[in-house]
Amino acid sequence: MNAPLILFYFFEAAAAIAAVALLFARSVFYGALLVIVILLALAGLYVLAFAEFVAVTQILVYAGGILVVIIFGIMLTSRLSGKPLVVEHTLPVSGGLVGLAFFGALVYAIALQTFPTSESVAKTSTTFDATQTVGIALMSDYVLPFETTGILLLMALIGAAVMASDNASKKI
Amino acid sequence: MQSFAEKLQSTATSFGGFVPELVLSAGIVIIVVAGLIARKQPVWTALLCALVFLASLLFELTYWNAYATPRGLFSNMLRSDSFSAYLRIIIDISGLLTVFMTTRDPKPLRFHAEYYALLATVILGAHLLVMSQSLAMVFLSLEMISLSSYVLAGFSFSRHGTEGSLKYFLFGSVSSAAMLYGFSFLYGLTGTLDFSAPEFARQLIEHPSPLFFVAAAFALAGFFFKIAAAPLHPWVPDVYEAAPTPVVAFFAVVPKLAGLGVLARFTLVLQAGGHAIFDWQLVLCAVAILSLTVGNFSALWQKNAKRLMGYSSVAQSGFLLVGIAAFLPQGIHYLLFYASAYAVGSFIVFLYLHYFERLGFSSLESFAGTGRVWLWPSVFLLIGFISLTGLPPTGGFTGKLFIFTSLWDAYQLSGKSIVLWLMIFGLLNTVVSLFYYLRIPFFAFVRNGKHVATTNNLTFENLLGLLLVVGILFLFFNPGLLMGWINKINFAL
Amino acid sequence: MTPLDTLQAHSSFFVICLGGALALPLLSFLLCFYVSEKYSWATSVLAPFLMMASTVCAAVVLYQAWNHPAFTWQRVWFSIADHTFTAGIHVNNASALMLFVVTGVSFLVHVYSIGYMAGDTALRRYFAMLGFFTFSMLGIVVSDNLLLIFVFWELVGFSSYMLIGHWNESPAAAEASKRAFIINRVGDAGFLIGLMLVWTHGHTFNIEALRALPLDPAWMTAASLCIFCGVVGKSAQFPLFTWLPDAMEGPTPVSALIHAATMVTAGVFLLGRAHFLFTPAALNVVAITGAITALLGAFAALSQHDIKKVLAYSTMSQLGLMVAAMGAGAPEAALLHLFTHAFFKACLFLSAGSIIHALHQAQHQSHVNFDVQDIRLLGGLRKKLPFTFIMFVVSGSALAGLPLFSGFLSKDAILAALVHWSNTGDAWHWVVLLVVALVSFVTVLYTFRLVWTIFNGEEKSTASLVVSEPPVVMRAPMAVLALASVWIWFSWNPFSFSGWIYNHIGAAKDFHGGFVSMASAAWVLLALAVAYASRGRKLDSRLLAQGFYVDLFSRKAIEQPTLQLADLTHRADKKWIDGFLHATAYAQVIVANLTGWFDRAIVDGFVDGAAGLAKSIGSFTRSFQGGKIQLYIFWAAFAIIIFIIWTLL
Amino acid sequence: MQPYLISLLIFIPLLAAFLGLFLPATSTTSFRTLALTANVLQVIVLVVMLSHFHPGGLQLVELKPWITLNMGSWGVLKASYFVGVDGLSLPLVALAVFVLLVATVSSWKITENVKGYFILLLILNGAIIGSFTALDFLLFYLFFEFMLLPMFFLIAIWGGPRREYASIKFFLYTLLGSVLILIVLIALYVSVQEPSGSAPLVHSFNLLHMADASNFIPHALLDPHHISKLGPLSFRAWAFLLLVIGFGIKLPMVPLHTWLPDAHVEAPTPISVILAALLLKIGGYGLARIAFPIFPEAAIDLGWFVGLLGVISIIYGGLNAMASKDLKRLIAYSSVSHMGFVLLGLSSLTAEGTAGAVYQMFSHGLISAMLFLLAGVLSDRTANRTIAHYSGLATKMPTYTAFVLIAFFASLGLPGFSGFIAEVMIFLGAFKSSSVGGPLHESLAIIATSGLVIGAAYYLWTMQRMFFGVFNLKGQMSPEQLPDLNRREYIMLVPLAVAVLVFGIFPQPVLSIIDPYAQHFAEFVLRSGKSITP
Amino acid sequence: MAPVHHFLYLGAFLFSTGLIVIITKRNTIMVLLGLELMLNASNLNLVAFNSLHPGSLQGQMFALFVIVVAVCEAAVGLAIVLRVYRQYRTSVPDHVNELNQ
Repeated sequence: MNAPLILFYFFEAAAAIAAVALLFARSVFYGALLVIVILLALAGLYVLAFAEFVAVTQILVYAGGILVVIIFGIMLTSRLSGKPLVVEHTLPVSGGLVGLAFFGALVYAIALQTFPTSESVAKTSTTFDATQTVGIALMSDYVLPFETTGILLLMALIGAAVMASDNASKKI
Repeated sequence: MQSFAEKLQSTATSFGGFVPELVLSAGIVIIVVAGLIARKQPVWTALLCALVFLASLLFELTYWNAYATPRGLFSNMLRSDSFSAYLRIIIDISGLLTVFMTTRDPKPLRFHAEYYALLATVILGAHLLVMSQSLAMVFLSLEMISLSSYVLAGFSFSRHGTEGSLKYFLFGSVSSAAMLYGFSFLYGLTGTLDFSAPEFARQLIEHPSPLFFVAAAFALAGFFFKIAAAPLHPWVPDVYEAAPTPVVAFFAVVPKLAGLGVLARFTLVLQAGGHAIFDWQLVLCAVAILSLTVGNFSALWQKNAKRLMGYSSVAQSGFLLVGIAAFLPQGIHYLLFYASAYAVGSFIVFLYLHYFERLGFSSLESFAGTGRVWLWPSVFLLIGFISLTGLPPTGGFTGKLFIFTSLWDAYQLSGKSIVLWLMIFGLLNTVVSLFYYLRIPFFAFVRNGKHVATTNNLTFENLLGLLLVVGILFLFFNPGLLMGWINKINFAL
Repeated sequence: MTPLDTLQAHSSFFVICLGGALALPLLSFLLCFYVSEKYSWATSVLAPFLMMASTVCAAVVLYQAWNHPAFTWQRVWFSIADHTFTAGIHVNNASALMLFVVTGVSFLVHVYSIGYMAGDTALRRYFAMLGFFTFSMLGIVVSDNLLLIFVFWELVGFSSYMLIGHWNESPAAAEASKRAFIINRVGDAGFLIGLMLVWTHGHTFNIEALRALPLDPAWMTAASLCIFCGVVGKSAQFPLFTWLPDAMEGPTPVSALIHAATMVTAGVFLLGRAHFLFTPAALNVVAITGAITALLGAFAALSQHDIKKVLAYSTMSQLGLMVAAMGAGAPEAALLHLFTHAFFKACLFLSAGSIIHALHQAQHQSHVNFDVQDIRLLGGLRKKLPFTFIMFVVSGSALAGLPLFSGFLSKDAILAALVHWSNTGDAWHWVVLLVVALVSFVTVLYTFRLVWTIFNGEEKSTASLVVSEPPVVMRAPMAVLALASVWIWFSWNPFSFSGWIYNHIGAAKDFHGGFVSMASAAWVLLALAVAYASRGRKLDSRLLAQGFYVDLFSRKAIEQPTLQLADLTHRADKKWIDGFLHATAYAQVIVANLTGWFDRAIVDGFVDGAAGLAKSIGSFTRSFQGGKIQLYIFWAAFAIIIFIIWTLL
Repeated sequence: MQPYLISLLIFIPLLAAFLGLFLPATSTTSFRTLALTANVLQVIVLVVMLSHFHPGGLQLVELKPWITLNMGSWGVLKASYFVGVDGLSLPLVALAVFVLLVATVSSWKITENVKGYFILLLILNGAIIGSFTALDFLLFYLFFEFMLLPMFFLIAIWGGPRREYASIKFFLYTLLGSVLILIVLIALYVSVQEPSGSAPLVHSFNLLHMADASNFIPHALLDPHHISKLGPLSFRAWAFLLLVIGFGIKLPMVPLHTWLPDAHVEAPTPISVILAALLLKIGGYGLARIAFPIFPEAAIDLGWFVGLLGVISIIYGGLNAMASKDLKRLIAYSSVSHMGFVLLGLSSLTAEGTAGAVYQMFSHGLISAMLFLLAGVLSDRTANRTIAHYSGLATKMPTYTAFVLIAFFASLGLPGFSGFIAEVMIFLGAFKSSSVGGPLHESLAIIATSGLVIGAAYYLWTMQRMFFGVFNLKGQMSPEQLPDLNRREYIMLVPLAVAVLVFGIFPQPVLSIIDPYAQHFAEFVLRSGKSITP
Repeated sequence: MAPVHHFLYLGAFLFSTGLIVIITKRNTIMVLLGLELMLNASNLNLVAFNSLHPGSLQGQMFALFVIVVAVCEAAVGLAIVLRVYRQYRTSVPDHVNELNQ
């Protein structure tokens, strides 16, 4: 068993354990932290899957951006109670059963499956300069999604601003 | 592998077939900027937005002949063809109508620039969605529609609006996450994101597997969410009830048609000319039957006009799915016809629901006696409902006749009993649907109410309504004109 | 022979008279309705006058048609495909004679009605319907095809409905008229089936054409029995006779008309007309039915207390005799009895009417009220109403079949025919003969009883009344009819029935009647003696008084169940068929709720039942109302996973 | 002029309705005049039409292209404006014009929202004439559906106390029926091609083409030469059954009839008249025009079933009428009973039966119009139609009673009235059916005769209860409320009574129009039905 | 490198966990977290599959876009949650339930 493989299982185990913990977490704050753990573990896995650029984006944008925003949201929505927010569960049995059913069905389907590979895996090397390729792709093949994402971001921010605007709070 | 320069070159040429979308994109930015300048003049932003849609529409029409030969844009991310062009035209017109309806609201519209920009974004997303043939673009444009819609749904800024927004958001993002998950597997199974690519279909046919089915089912779930088909419909009534009426009218047409366009393409790939191992026809028929049942039967007992229209929208998705489920070339043409008739009928209804809502009528009972006072609006509303039901002499009937024709053809070809059941069931559902569609006219004309009002029939609204009504009647009496146009559409991958 | 030829064979005068005889009653019907309310008295002049003209025409027709080839005339009524439905006239000896009798009796009844109905508020309707009644009957008499006969057959029913119910303010009259029509309709339905059979197998309704067709006995039996159903209804045969006694609720002249010339005789006439259709098997049924009817009628007449009901049952009994004679294959005898009966029965009714009229007038003057038709209350009227008494005795003698009266002749003919029949056929034919003999015996008994009770003895309720004979317009018709009740008009020889009528109304068989005549005369005299001997006895049998409970039976066993059935279907309509609709409406609610499961959260408690039912009950009602977004998602996910698992498996 | 006669007949009322939109709502008389003018014009056109018509096949045909859609490989979809009259439709068109005129006169009583009322009435008028003349299935269906909404609102707005329930019930039932018809319509035109046979394939809605077995596309599901089965029956038999149910609802046929009593009881008088006299006929017309000729072999196979339903309708309707406590309801059930005769006559597949059925539709149109007008006379005066609340009306309203008497006796099939001719021919046809290869057993005709007795029973019983006996009223009515017929009512009733009588005594003029059709119908269905049997 | 299946199992696990979290947690922010889990499951798949096709970058690029979309969703979602909180004073989704009353 080589080092990448050990790392791989480490990250997998970390993500899985954190996810299980999230299921039983009763505090939103802990939940957020657990999600950060998962995201970081996934970033590690991305590196192992030769997607360094994605991994970096994952850490910067997700762990750095989204989660901060979420924690900010937690603060805002729990400011009244002052004490740590305790989350109740609704539909625990049925929700769990459905989730398990999904998991079972997916595992069953995945296990039966072999995936096509376009070229031999061995040919790839860790020195493959993903970042540059990504940059070129974004400017050529993926210019449309790239621009679309731009508009999407713009409108999402504007929309978020509209939704969150304070003077809109009327009680009807 | 192409060189970078060649890629840039092909990208540049792609912009040629992309003018309406460019106009829309530019329009979004301009509206946002204009909103910053003209904070207090909602009319100007509305006019600007209308101009953008009109420009987009005009460009679509001018390029109509160019769309006749399909071609891929942006490295086959998009596909420019007359099928999508037709849907884009309906979408643009719907956008125009929505802008108009919004301006009729007497209450000052807060965040008007943002509102119109969001409308334009949804229109742009819908444009992109109907053209997409890459899973990535599908996801992005779908998100573009969704995210803007979540905000639009909350634009009444009331508690209810917020609630609708939240429900829409939660339900929508979960469905799109599921869809994305399905996409990821599809990518893994076929090695490509371009679902029109030959290897995509080849992998489907040569290596069918349970995982493939699961993945496709997840992907379809996202589409079904977008067109409000059962079982991914529960958000619909809440959102329809909570959102401002122009927005609801918009939701009832634009995202639905956009989703329908991509669904038609996607399921055609899945079906793979009948070579697929899974019977997607069965799936579509089952979903159609379920949507019809759920939509129609739940609508029967609604008390709120908009909520009722929400369920009706679910049922209409069932009818639209019928057009796809036939899996016949002319089925797509018929579908487009029905979609057009649906769009017109739906806008007539919402135009006047909005009209009456402004007068203070929103629950069904409150409509009592309105037909006596507001005769023309009520009559137009009635005609809209008749068209949605699918009775002559409206385009709705012709559309229904057409899609069920293709279904019967499909049955003759395949002999699958589910197709026959869908046909019988769908037509019988017409009876059920009439029951609730007629409830508002029933209250309006039959019940007595105490309304004292002088009415002005010569409003622009009524002229527009008249235009739409004439249109829907024209679709019945001379369907050849539109159908001749639709028939020129070549729908293939 | 083409229709044109037959036309030429008869003079145009004949045709005009025939047309007049037929059309004048119809004209009377139309004109009477046109007379304005103010001049309604004019109808009582107009109608009898038109009837008289009609009678004269009929007399001419009779004179000219007698012993000539039958007059026929046909027009296409309507046609369908290659079949034509014709309307035509066929006048032979029998129908010409019948024509005369009907118009004549009708004329006399008209005249009588002038007096009897004077002062009635609906005089116009009365005379109009009398005219129409006569016209319908004439239609039956002269029609040349079964369909047309059926048409007039029904019209006779209609006019009798109108006339029996003339005094429709009286509930009993309304009831009686309704029952008469409906019971007739039962028979008519059978008649119609017969028509269908005839049409399907013969493709024509024309009687002469049918006569010429080669016919299959099986369907002929069926067809003739079905047609006989019509006769049973119209001629008040067992078991459809109950309407006849009830029909006495109508004005007495109408009863006279119904019993003498129209309506009930129509059946017998039809039997004679379509006699060739009847196979021996069918004839047996006819004979037995006739005998039963005759017996029932005669015995029922014995214990009636109402003058008119006695007469009604007696008519029924006489009709039974005619039908039995028909069944015995002697249509001539039956027809002869039909004619004789027409006169004496009309006379009897008019006489009864005269009594009723006179007593009513008297009652009116002295303000006393009792049922003038109840013979138990009458007695000793001979002195007060001598003319009526004579009339009654004459016509009663004819009814009883005393020698020298017409009734004796015709009854003789029937007996002779039956004797002949029972000699030639099966053994049981004797039974019919015996029954008929018994009937003629009983006839004497009840006739004697009637006359005796009314006219002899002490006056009872009438003692204090000042009774006067009816006016001359009423007496004259009675006199004419009484005159027509003696033998001389029918046969020169008072003891031989084979006179001019008998020998020419059909292919008469000459029976050796001498012995039968003697025996019959003796039998009748014996009966008279018995009647005198038992004159004081009363026969109080509820069975007989109620007409053998046939009426009760039909009410209990047919009418009530039908009404109950109607009620049942009506409730079924509301409950089951409509209920089904409502059930589907409920089903819609259920389906809506089921689909509501999807949207709402009914199952909140259900799914989490394991976690704690108690906890979720509280949220149950609330969850009913509105959507919880997580439940939405749950259900969508649930639907998808179920679908996926179902497909994967 | 001649080629446009039918169009004139259809479009005069529609045009009038359009004009009516622009008249001020306050002027009551202007709408009456408008409607009456339209009706009178229609009568004139009808007279011209009758003078141009010669007994025989299809005449006064107008055939204009309407929809032609080239659907590429699938073929061409073609619907046309195709109208014409023959022996089946002409009597019904004439009846419609006549009854609509009477109904318009009878509408004088309407005072509320006159504008809406007359416009709807005129639309209904055009749609009814259109349904009776259309020879293109799509066109027929258009008119068929077009009658629905005006009728619905006419009942629902101007009706009696339970009008909402009744109108919705009427609507749901009829719509259900029309959906069933729509299913067959779709299946049919997909399976039928125009006889030219050249490419491209032309899918036609032409009813005449559909009735020709050789026009079916080979191996289509409804192709008579390759009968495909679905369950126990062939597709064609299913289609036939769907049509029978669809039109049977309209007819109405037991057990699909329960909308009728409610609709009648609640509808205003003129609407009841139109409903009974005309709308029901469209059911029978549809069967004769569409169901039987297009699926002849199914008609032979399943004719016994249709006939049986007819007999059940006759008896069941009669029994229900007997138990009805409301005069209008009684008349409504009697309609059920009488329309059962139409089913019996049509399914006999004989010339007599068919002619009788058409004649029955014609005559029942007149008689039921009269009956409902008479019931309307009472409702107008006292708004009370409960039979038990009246007695002895004959003394108070003698003229009215006379008309009721005529109508009742006409309805119960007394000779001399038009109903008799129809019923006799139906009986003859039904009885004869089996002997010429038709589907009905003799026993059906025999059982059906009991309908005659039942009919007499309920009418005469009603007569006895309401009109005879001592004059007496119950239920808060005063004798002053009950004057005898007024002039307007008289004017409406007399022509109907005369017509019923005239067509009862001289049926030949109408029968000579019907006759060629009836012969052709019976012969055609039997022959082509037998030739199709695999 | 580990077999691609192991990535997928983890992805499936994350997806199911996310779904359970979304359904069961009575807090809107927790629901958002569950949503992020589901999106990440897809990303993991995309990246893993991309490793099977080293010549192309489709999966990775898609994953990048997904991350951006996730940002947008989070932003809009949080804005909505804030608004809900302001108007309803709760972050329990079940309590936001006034429609169809």
